[in-house]
Amino acid sequence: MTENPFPLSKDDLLRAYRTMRTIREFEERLHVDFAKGDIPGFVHLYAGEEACATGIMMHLNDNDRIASTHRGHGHCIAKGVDVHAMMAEIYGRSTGACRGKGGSMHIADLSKGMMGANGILGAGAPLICGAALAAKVRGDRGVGITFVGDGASNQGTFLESLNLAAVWNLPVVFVVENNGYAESTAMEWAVSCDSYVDRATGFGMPGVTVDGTDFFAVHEAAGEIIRRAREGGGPALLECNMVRFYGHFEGDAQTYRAKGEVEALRASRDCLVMLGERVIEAGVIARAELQAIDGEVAALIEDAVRAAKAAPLPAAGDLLTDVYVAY
Amino acid sequence: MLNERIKPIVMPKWGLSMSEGKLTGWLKRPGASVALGDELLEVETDKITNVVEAGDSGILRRVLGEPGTVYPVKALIAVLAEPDVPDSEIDAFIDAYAAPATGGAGEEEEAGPRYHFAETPAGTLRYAKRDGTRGESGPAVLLLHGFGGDLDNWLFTIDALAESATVYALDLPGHGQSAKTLADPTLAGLSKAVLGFMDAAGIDRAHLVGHSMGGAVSMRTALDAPERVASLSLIASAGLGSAIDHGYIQGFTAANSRRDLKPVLETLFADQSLVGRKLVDDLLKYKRLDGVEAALRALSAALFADGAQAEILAGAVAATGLPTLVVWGEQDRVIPAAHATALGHAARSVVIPNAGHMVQMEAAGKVNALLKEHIGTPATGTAT
Amino acid sequence: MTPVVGIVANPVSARDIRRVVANAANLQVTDRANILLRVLAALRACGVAEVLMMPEKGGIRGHVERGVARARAHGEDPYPAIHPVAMPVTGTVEDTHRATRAMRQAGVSAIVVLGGDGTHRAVAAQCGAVPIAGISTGTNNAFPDHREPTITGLATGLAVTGRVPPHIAFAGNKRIDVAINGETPSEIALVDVALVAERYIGARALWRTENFRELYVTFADPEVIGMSAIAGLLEPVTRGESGGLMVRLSPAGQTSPPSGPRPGGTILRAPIAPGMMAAVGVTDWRRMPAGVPFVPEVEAGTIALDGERELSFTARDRLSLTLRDDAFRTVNVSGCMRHAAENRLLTGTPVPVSADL
Amino acid sequence: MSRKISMKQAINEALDLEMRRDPTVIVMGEDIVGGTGAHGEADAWGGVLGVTKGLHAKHGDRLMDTPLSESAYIGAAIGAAACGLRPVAELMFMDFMGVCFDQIFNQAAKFRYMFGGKAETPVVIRGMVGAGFRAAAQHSQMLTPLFTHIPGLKVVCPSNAYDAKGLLIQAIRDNDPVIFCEHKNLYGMECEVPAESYAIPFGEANVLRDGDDVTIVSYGLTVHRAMAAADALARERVEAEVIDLRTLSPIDWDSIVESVERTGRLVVVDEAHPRCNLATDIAAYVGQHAFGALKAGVQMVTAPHTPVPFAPSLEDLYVPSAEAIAAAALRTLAPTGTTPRSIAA
Repeated sequence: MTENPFPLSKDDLLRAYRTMRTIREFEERLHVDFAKGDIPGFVHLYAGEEACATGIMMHLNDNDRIASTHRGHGHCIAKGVDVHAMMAEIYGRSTGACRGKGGSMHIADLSKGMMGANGILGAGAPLICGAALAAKVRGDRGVGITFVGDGASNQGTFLESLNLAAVWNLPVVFVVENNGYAESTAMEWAVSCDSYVDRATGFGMPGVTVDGTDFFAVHEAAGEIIRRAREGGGPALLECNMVRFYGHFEGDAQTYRAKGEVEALRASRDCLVMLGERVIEAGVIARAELQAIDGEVAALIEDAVRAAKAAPLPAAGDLLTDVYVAY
Repeated sequence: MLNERIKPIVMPKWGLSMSEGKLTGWLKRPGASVALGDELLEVETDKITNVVEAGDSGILRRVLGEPGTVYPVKALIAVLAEPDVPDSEIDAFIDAYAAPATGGAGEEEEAGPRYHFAETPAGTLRYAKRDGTRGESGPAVLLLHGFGGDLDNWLFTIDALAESATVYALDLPGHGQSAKTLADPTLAGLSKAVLGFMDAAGIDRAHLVGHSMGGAVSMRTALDAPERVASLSLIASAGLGSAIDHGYIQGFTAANSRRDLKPVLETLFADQSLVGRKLVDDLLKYKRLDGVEAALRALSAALFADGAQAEILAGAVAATGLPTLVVWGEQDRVIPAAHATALGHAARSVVIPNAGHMVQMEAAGKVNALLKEHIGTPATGTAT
Repeated sequence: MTPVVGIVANPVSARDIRRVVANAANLQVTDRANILLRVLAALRACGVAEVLMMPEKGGIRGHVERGVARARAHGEDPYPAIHPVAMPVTGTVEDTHRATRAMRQAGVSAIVVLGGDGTHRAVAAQCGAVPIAGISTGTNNAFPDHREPTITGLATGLAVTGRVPPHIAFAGNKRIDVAINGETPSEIALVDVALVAERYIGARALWRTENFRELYVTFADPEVIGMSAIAGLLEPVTRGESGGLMVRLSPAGQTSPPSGPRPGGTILRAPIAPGMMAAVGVTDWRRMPAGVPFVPEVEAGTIALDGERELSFTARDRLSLTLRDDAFRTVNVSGCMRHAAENRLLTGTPVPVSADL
Repeated sequence: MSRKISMKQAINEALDLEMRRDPTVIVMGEDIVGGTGAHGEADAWGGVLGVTKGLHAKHGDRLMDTPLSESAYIGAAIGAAACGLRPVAELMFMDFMGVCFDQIFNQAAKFRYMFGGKAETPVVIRGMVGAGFRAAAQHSQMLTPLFTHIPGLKVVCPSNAYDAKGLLIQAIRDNDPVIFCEHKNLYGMECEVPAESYAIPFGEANVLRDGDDVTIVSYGLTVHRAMAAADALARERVEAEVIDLRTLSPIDWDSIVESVERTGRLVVVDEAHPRCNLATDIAAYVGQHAFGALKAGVQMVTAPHTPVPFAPSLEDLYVPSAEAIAAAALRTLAPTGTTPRSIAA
């Protein structure tokens, strides 16, 4: 009955909510299972940052490429990578997205345009320049999005890529996910320039800062920037100011954070809650509809964990496949 | 002036790229009597090792070349003369002999075969041409190599035949330095390409000399365009029976490395030591060219599928009455020498002992003599 | 007691989507710091020895401190002492509110504001009677004048040291109070209030003209950029005169009722953002007298204050808008400088030039 | 028809032919066109030593100059490869690998494995290697052992124009990342090269000279020194078999072992530094797989464990010489127990 006042259809809003809820549920579950010792290696959780990945990825198709970071689960899910395959990968199973050979930090699905999470900070930026170059050479209107944290934004690879993308006028969007911490170090201390918009300006491209916890703000700004790139307008930078609900990695005691900081962020800047409240308050979506999604997502994640645990480990012979073994 | 009674024996030049050769050993002692065609010495080049046969007769008066030593092409390595020629004249001859500059494998060399390219409907085809060395052109002779070969298979043939004919040697499509695309990988297709080449080169009629698959192509050409073919010389030819060593065809087509190719090539010769490093390398270089593998596979599928020759032309050729010579190496392991008699009385058939499939190289002197004799018969022959 | 000047410099203004949708300018942090150094030098030249500055984590303060230290290393001391306001930094508009209140309580004589319309609005909401000297950080502002900041600093210095009399040095400004459900005021605007149909804040900036519905301006200046330009191109209203203008807008190109322009409606081409000439459907407009509450016709949508979407409202919310004259004070830079020239305020020994020479 | 061209021309020709054959092949690098954006002549350099000269006129924008920014453009070449192009990125001097190594060994080399076989990275990174050009310590290194250490990379180092053309064409067609090392002192060396396209398979060493007395294994420039040494040895009636590895990853172990089983003696020549290089690698392999065939200790002839010196008099001592190789071969023929260990000449 109520007119939809949002720039997205009800279906798209539901899709956005489902994506964000899936990321949240996935990460919360990893948090619990990691603590139980079920998961090998390290995981870096994206909880609290869901609006950024989702708001951006809503504008992309499988032909658009993204290069992710070590904190990549949210990017994967928002780009359409199968949740079961992701969970199995994180559990090191042969049914994983990378057949158990990549793990949390290397989940990729090139068929979905997901060029990989990356364990090397700042390494995705040059790669996405190449993806954008390929799109430009083919003329297929594809764009490339690279994500970088405020910490890795200081990497030479990232800064060199800003220059290269501007020089070659590539359809690239550099997304700085500024959660305030380079691992444990404060962004204000570690980033000399203080403003990512200034950095972008310095490389001859526009930069925009948005509230990364506001799905609509990210979605609208990303939409304009991506459209600009797709139309040949060249690269741009989008800084999303966001919040990190967990530590740098699981097991991080976070003693560097102020007392009550995380609790306050969860109470006041939870992007998932804000999106839900906004659409309910506008009368576009009923609370029960969102609760139904919550239930479905919980079942999905539960099933993904169950399937991952039940899945076979890679065979010993898999050690030597998928690479030219020179010796 | 050189004494006409003294005959120099020099380091031979086999093919355009040869600039020097290693004398590996003498087969005649000094003072021995030498008849025309006698095996005199062995020479190893970077491509192949072969025997040098006497082009004259006489007494081997002086042996200058040391075994194990490398000499430039045309370097004087021995002297042949009748017994009554005084030693002093021989010494004077040797002193006066002007050895050519070493390393001077210049392309401007007089009278040697030259490589050319002809634009034909089958694409660009490479060929070598050597004008007759004695008198005006003489009849045209066209040499057609076999499966996977090229015009250098006629290394020892071209110069010998050029004494009395204008000699052409062709790289068939898919081979040598000719275009690697094969519009039609059948005998008919190759024959069409040969005729197209003859048109482009301005050859109305030629004596066709074909080796192996090239023999079958020659026969097909003689059947399709009898007016263009003066005679046939079929050397270890395909098309005379169904048997063929399929392992050779498959092995040659598939081999990608020296290790794989060398044993395959050894099948071609009675004396397997003739398969030197350079021969293998040159064939590998050919096989690596884009399009070659596809061409060989297409030919193999069209001509030798399932381990048997697809087209047997013996009966049809025998019926033409065209002057035909069949030559075989007794130890041919690719196509059996038994096929030599397939044409019955319609052809002269010679089987040469101690030679394999590459008989025109392994017994070059004998094959050349047979070819000269066959082609030297009245060119008009009985075909028309 | 020597006068103290407050300084509010916003490190994050002019970072929004207008950089992409309208080729708007960005003022880099280093440039913002350099502007402050120029203002500080001018203030010091006029005798201001101390300033109170809003702390921030955007990097301005670091650059300013480096500039001050470098001058001292030269043996120079051209700047006033800088005291940061003791307060936590949140990186939100709340910092501006809190700093402004603290400055007012500390008794500053004026506040120099470096920022966009939004920063000025935040200061104006809390400054009470303390005059504001505004400096623009971008190209998209209507409220602060576009002027070399050194001059703004000089004028402020002359004003707060009493060398320009207050009736010349300071001027009154209008504002619009927005009351939602009876709260007075819930929000304020210095230049314009726009009611738009979309009901989300999104990237804040206004550029989709098809959603424009109603516009209220304190002044209508055809020489500025933004929503005020729409009104200014219809019927100019100066900053000095009483009252403003109210404009009813509709999607451009729609000509038939009920949602299209009413009979007599028109389409206006206006520079609603830098480089962005947009077609705006105008239904009608009228004067907005001071002190008279206006109740919008739009039932639900978003309220944009000074060009930025700030909050959405629904049919359940009761809105009223009231323009107030003399709501807050600003430094009259032109007036100060003219007075300074006429009275040789910056001459060591005033020597009037003889007409005979 | 014998047509001789230089290695430089052969590389140019390989790029030209592959760009004609396959529209997904692009070529990028610093100054490979030269003068982009400047006001002088177009295609001014064609690479710092002119290797890519003339290609821009034929292929236009598929030949791209890059900023001096190796991390960015090598990474971009790798990213483009993962997205379906076949980029050839020129690193000018392989010594510059230091500033972009992450993109090569953590990204390109690992994608296929790390992503469970679901990614291919058909990128070629070509650059100059080797000493003897008076280019001093940062433009002269033979860093091949660094590359062979990394799984996932293929490493090529041709010794002549024919091989350079065929191996580069193979590298471009290969679906794995290939590090293509061009010895700058071989650029001008000519040999017979077919005008047509051809690909030389990886992992096949070239036996340049047959011999039954001692096996000399090398690659790149020192192959020619090894051949000169073999000629010198032949005058002493010692017949050396000379093996040119051509590709270092994959490496043709079989050819080495087959030869050593016949000769019983092995000299390994490597222009790289002596620790953990191709020479030690091959010596170890032969020790493990053909120990019974060895009649003498394996001799290694390498560059010294020093940076490449500038002074010509010093640099000439740096690269293994024919004399040092011949001396090493003679040591394998000396009675056991009398062979002194020696490195470099």
